Amino acid sequence: DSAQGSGELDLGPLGIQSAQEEELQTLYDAAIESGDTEVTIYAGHHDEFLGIYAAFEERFPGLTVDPQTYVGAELQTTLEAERQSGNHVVDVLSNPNADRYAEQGFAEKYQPATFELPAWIDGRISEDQIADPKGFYHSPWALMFASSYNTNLLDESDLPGSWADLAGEEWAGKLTFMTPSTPGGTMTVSTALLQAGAVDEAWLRSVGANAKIVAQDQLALQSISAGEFAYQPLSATISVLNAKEDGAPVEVQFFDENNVIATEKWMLAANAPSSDAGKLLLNFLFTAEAQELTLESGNFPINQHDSLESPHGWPKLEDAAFVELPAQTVMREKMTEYGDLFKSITAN
Amino acid sequence: MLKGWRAFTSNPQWVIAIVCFVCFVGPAAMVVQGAFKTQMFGSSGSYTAEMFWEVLRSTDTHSVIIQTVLMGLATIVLSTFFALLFATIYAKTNTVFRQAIPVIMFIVIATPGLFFAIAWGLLGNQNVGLLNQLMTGAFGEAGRIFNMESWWGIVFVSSLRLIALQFFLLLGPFLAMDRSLDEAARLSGAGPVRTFFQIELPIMAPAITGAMILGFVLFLESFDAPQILGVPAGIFVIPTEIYAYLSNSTGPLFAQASSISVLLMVVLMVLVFIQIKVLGRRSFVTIGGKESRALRRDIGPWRWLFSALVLGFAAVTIILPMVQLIRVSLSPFLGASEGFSFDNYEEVLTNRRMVSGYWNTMGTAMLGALLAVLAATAFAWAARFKGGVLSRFIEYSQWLGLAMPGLILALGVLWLFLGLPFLSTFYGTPVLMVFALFVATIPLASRTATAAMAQIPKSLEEAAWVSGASKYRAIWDIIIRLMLPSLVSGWLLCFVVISGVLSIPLLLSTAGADYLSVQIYSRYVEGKAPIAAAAALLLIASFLVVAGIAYLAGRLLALTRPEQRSGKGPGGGTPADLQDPVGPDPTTESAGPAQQLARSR
Amino acid sequence: MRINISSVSKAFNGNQILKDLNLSIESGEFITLLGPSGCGKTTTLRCVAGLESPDHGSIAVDGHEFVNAETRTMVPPHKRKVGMVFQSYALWPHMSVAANVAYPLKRRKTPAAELRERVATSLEAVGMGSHAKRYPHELSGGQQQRVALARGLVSAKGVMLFDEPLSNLDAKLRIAMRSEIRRLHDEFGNTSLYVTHDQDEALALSDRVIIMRDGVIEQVGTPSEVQRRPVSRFAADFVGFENILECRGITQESGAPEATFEGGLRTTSSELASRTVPGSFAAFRSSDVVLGETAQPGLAGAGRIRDASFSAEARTVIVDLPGNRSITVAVPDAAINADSYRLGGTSVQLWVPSESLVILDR
Amino acid sequence: MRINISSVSKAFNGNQILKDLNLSIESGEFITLLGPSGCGKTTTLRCVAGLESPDHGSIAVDGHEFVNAETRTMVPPHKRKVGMVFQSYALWPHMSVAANVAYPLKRRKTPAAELRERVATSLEAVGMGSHAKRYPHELSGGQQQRVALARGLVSAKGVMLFDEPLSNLDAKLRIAMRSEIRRLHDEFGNTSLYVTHDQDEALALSDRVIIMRDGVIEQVGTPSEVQRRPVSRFAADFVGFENILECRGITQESGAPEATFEGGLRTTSSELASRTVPGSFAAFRSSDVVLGETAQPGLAGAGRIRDASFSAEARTVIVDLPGNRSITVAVPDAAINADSYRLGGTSVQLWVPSESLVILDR
Ligand SMILES: Nc1ncnc2c1ncn2[C@@H]1O[C@H](COP(=O)(O)OP(=O)(O)OP(=O)(O)O)[C@@H](O)[C@H]1O
Ligand SMILES: Nc1ncnc2c1ncn2[C@@H]1O[C@H](COP(=O)(O)OP(=O)(O)OP(=O)(O)O)[C@@H](O)[C@H]1O
Ligand SMILES: [Mg+2]
Ligand SMILES: [Mg+2]
Repeated sequence: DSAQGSGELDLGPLGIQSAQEEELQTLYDAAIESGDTEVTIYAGHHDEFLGIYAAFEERFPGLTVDPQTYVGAELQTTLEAERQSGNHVVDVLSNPNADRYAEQGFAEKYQPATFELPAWIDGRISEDQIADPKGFYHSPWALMFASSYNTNLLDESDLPGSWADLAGEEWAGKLTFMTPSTPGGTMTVSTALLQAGAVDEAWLRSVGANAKIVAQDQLALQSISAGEFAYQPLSATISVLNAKEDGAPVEVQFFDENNVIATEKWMLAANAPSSDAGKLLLNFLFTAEAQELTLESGNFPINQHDSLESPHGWPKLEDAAFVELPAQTVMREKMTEYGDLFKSITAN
Repeated sequence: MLKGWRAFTSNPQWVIAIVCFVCFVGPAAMVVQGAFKTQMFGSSGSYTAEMFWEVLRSTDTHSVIIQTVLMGLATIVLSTFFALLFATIYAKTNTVFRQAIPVIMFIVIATPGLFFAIAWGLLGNQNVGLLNQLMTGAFGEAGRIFNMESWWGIVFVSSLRLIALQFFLLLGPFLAMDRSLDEAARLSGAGPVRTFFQIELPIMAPAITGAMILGFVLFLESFDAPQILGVPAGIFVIPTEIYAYLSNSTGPLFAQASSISVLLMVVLMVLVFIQIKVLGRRSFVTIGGKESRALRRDIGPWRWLFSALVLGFAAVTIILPMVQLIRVSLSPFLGASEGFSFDNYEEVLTNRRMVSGYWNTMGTAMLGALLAVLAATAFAWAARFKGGVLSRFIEYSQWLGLAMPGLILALGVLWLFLGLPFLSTFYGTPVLMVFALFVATIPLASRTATAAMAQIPKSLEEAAWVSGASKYRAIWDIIIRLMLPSLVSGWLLCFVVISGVLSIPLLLSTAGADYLSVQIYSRYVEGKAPIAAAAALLLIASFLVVAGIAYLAGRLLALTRPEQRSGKGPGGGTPADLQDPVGPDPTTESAGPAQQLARSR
Repeated sequence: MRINISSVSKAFNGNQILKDLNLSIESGEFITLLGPSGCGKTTTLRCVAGLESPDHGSIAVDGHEFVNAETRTMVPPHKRKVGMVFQSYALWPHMSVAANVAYPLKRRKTPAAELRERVATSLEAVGMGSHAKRYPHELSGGQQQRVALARGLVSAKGVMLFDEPLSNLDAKLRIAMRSEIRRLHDEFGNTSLYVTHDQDEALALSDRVIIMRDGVIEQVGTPSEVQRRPVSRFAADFVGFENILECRGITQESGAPEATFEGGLRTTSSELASRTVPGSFAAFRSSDVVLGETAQPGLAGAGRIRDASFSAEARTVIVDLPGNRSITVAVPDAAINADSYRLGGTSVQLWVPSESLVILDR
Repeated sequence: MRINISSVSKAFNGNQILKDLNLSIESGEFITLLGPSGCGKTTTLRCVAGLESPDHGSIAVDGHEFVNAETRTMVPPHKRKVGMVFQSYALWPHMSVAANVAYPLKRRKTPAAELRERVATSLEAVGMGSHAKRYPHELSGGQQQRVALARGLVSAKGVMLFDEPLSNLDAKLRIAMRSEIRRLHDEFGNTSLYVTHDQDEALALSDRVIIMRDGVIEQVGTPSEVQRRPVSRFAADFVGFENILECRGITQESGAPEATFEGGLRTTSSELASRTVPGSFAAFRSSDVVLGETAQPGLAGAGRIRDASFSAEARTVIVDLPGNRSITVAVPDAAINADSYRLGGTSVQLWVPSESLVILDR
């Protein structure tokens, strides 16, 4: 169906400049020309991006997206195997540790024409969390970790005012969260808070003692939804929103300060078979159309279009209060450093 | 030279041994190499024992190993006990509900481990668990005694699935035993219980020890129950340790994970070695082959106890977790207590990737299981074709696949294929995944095939040879026919297990080919547990359909037999009637849901 | 121990195998079951051992009811203290020869020292002493059978059942084993029930012999009774009376009664004729036929030698009688007289002495 | 088909079972292997069938090498066209009786109509025609054996191997089966190798008999040769020479040479004495001993009757000789003379005619 694809595209809703439009048109034509029209994306989760993929497919007729779920060891192995066998499949990679994969030569330098580095991040987000100094990855948005609670068990007035409150005795037996000893939201948030000095080790231990620590965030969310526990600190926002949408009595809570964010880094894979289509997708992620969908799913565009507003009533990222996001290498270093601490909290 | 070549071609063991070498030693060797290599792929990187020693010396590893071994032993003792008990009840008694046992076991195996663990986590939850609610209802707060998130909880849940698996592995030998062996013991003055322990069990020693080793190693790698139930209790075991190494925040530590795998291999080899020593040069064929009829005994009042046991087991393993799972599948979100609907099922059935994943899974599992069972038969046959080193090698190299947890095995296979130039072209084709699934399921298929073959006296095969049947013809006409019930059940087991395998397809499935277990798993991690549960239930339902078809086929086959031997004499109904008419092939009548279902009463 | 089998019936798949079997065995008796293949001998032993339960009837030992189909009583096999040697050996493949034999002793709580000794002596007795450490699959057929025998013998305690325990042994060994079996029987005062196909064995061993036929008892008697005085054509045929002729009529022509048999044979004594009625049978062994004329009491007739079946080794001659009948005659010494009978067609006179004849009603 | 077994050796677990066995069998011959349990008969058959491969030596049929341990040639069993009846029956439990018998025919591509017919006739021949649809486990021991026999017989094609095929059958059936076996052997012109423990069977069936002992051939000969002229003490003992006495010396006292044997027996003919040397043996059957005095050529002696072993049924008397030896004597007719020998201690004269004596060198 590539024949149907070529022709003039309607790029108006993207809210980009004509030079960028031209660039996108060129990429599109090249993609259709080459016949490599399927963009294979390896990411840890695709759930909240499905809307964006659909919009992309509609905006660029003839191109399709094939989302594959790969993280950690599986991602590493698959990439290695593809490289060694010369049988390349992946076009676009998304991973919090994009720098590490880029370092190993799995990515190709590419800066989307639609990308622009905002000025406000200075001092709040390490620049390399948004744009790779080496030119491999770029982040179209960030996700903000929130807490969640059961609306039947807690009123808004009962909610903790800050992270510190959770260490209090009144929360004993009411908390649940996923173990911070394996990679996941909890590990990221705890590390960010600890390294920024927003909380300390003692706090973490008290919170750990107050809580039932489970193996997966889904299990924690399940307890909250079912009303077994009242409050889940340190969770990923998206899942909570999903559950809420499905009718679960849960709600998201951000604190007034010291929230934690993480950026979503996207890059073009080395030797991508559908290189042009992949580039086009990367460009698309930074457009107004994609940002709107991002807001809807609960994430925060880094460079939010002025015309857009969060349907959840949440502020723009630049106006939100979050602890400084250091370079990913720093985060990793700290995660390793706190590893034993995390494990000891889980094991008690 | 020519002579050597002749000996080579006239002994099929050589070919089989080479196949075994490639399939089992190959990936294992790669994993061993991986434990000592700094770079996971490619020719770069150097060899060092540093990571291996790091793992070996880590006090963490030590405590985890002790923990795991204790837990594994407890699990295996529990599961073997119950597997034997149920196999005995099924094969040897006239307990009323015995026909239900294989069905229960089948469903237990068919339930994905993840959901089994979750369901049990919920059932035995200290606060909201159904079991504890029932208990508090009956005994007040003091009745809140169940806690699945505990040492014994993990042992309990882990053993449930192993019971089912071991049941099928033990059933064949149980049914096949020549009853005169039993009778001779009874006449020597041994009561039924003593006969069971001193004659029947020891004769089945290969099957039992095999099933125990298999169970132990499966426990060492089963990840779901220890992870989901163990983390809240702060219990860490080897499988979770491997997982931790692989999901390390600074990138997967393949060498460390491989090192643990190497340790596992060592443990397995030691176990297998002990098994060889224990079995010695005894034979376990029910020799003579002059007479063999399975004996089903009247156990008097015991059968009410046993019936209760069967019902209890059904409640524990199927009804309770299934209720939980069905509940989840009908929920709008995980943990819901209202708003139930069939939306999730609709979602599954209309989702393109789910549906294509389903068909892919079915196709792969059917073919893979067939391949595994046929190969296992060939291996078992070749191993007994002639004693000696080759035969030992064939027999024991198959265990290697078991020593590697799924992900590590997949890695080993990848390393193997990528390491050999002419094999690397297969990357990206289904070949790799089928190969890995094959290696992973062979130990299971092998247990069934070997146990079944052990019951067939060699003389039956020899009689076919001198009747003019070639070696291969005799395999088909005699061995395969006699093993058929076991093979069908082995196939079903492998089919179900392959359908549920996650780690291998996760890593090796080719792009564009969706795999249901992967789909289910990603739904789960994306927070759509109810949809995942619905998909899992649909999968179980289709297993039951497949088993049902096998059952019907078995019935039809039985009907087309020239003669029905279930007729009773005029004296039917007297105690004599206990001797249940068994199939036409009592020497090897054997395991298998289909076969069991097919035996009507 | 007295065994009482009364009205036992047993069917497999609707085929009646044992039909209202009645048998009582005195304590200390050695009884042999003889009968053609498939007549139910093994089944009878299995009913006594408790391995098969009868559809009807009961079995009692020393007044203690082992099984009663009517009251549904059933003593399990291991409580019956019955020893058995299986037709199919049933050796335990996972135990060494010594362990196989030791097992029944262990179950009967024999002290270790005595156990070792008895295992050793019984293996020695069956000539398997040097193979004690082997496993069953490493033995030849006859060796397996001897181990099975040794195991059966040590478990002797009251009732012993033997199911063709010597069938795979050579003549010498069989004779040696026979006396061992009988010795142990006497030593322990057992009651033994023995199945064999070897009539010599039956005669050498037993106090009484039972001839079975299709699940019923045809004859019970001492070995020599059974051997010399069969009660029916079946029994006679089975114990080796080659010739059985039907009585066709009684005539009084020459004053004294004279019975005529098939093939034209006639009685030469009125005593014999008086014991005969038309429709009864005269049975005699081929070795008891005398070729030649005589006036002594017995049966006399004439026929023509059929040479075909006279082979170098065999000493039997078939004589065609009138009326399409023939009888078998054992020529006393083949080496000496053979030649004269070698040619077919020779007419001969023959007679059977009265004391070698058995007159049968059925 | 001519079978040539040359220097075949075979060991199990280091035990030498066959020791340099040499045997050649003419086409169409019927050979029986006799020998004590465990002497290697089954192993020999298995080597011919290709189920066991010899460690050394070779086996050729019609000049075609079946197996040669030296050149490592080995024709697989199914290409040897050998029929075999197994000692352990080896019936296929998943096939009905008819299917068991039909299988070898199918493998040999017999047309369907012929197959049906041959299955039916061969089952009929073994008396199992009415059980064709049963499964092996529904048969008695003897019935199973007959099915095994029928299956072996239909697969006859050149070479037939029988491993105690009649051991579980009764006398009558055994005799009937014998002639069936021999008939088929002759009809198809097979070469047959037959293992049995029944010497009558061996004599009735075979053209030549082979006596084996511990993996070597002790004697080969026609049935009557083997029966009457054993070549060694072992063979004599095995075929039933109860009495074997060693020669102690030759004296010339009375002019003619005279040989003295254990127990004080002496030759009464110089011809006999001349055939004897010290250390050789005289063997004779108990039935050939005559009680009483004589002057005829042979062995003569005196002894004292030991009564203990004289039982009602048996016709044998044990006579104690000087020098702690004893011999067995069969009393011609127990019924008549029995009483006179009933009491132990009676002194008797005895002699053995020359023609009943066998002088053995080893
Ligand atoms: N698999 C084996 N392992 C070890 N020894 C064996 C094996 N098979 C046979 N033997 C030994 O070899 C010898 C000869 O065995 P074979 O079966 O040939 O005897 P046989 O002459 O047929 O005896 P029988 O008349 O008792 O059947 C026996 O002593 C037996 O113990
Ligand atoms: N399980 C069974 N099912 C059907 N028929 C059976 C079964 N067992 C035995 N029979 C039949 O019962 C009859 C008697 O069998 P049994 O074993 O008692 O014979 P037997 O007298 O011991 O004969 P043999 O001398 O051949 O061993 C046989 O005709 C046999 O076919
Ligand atoms: Mg029998
Ligand atoms: Mg043998």
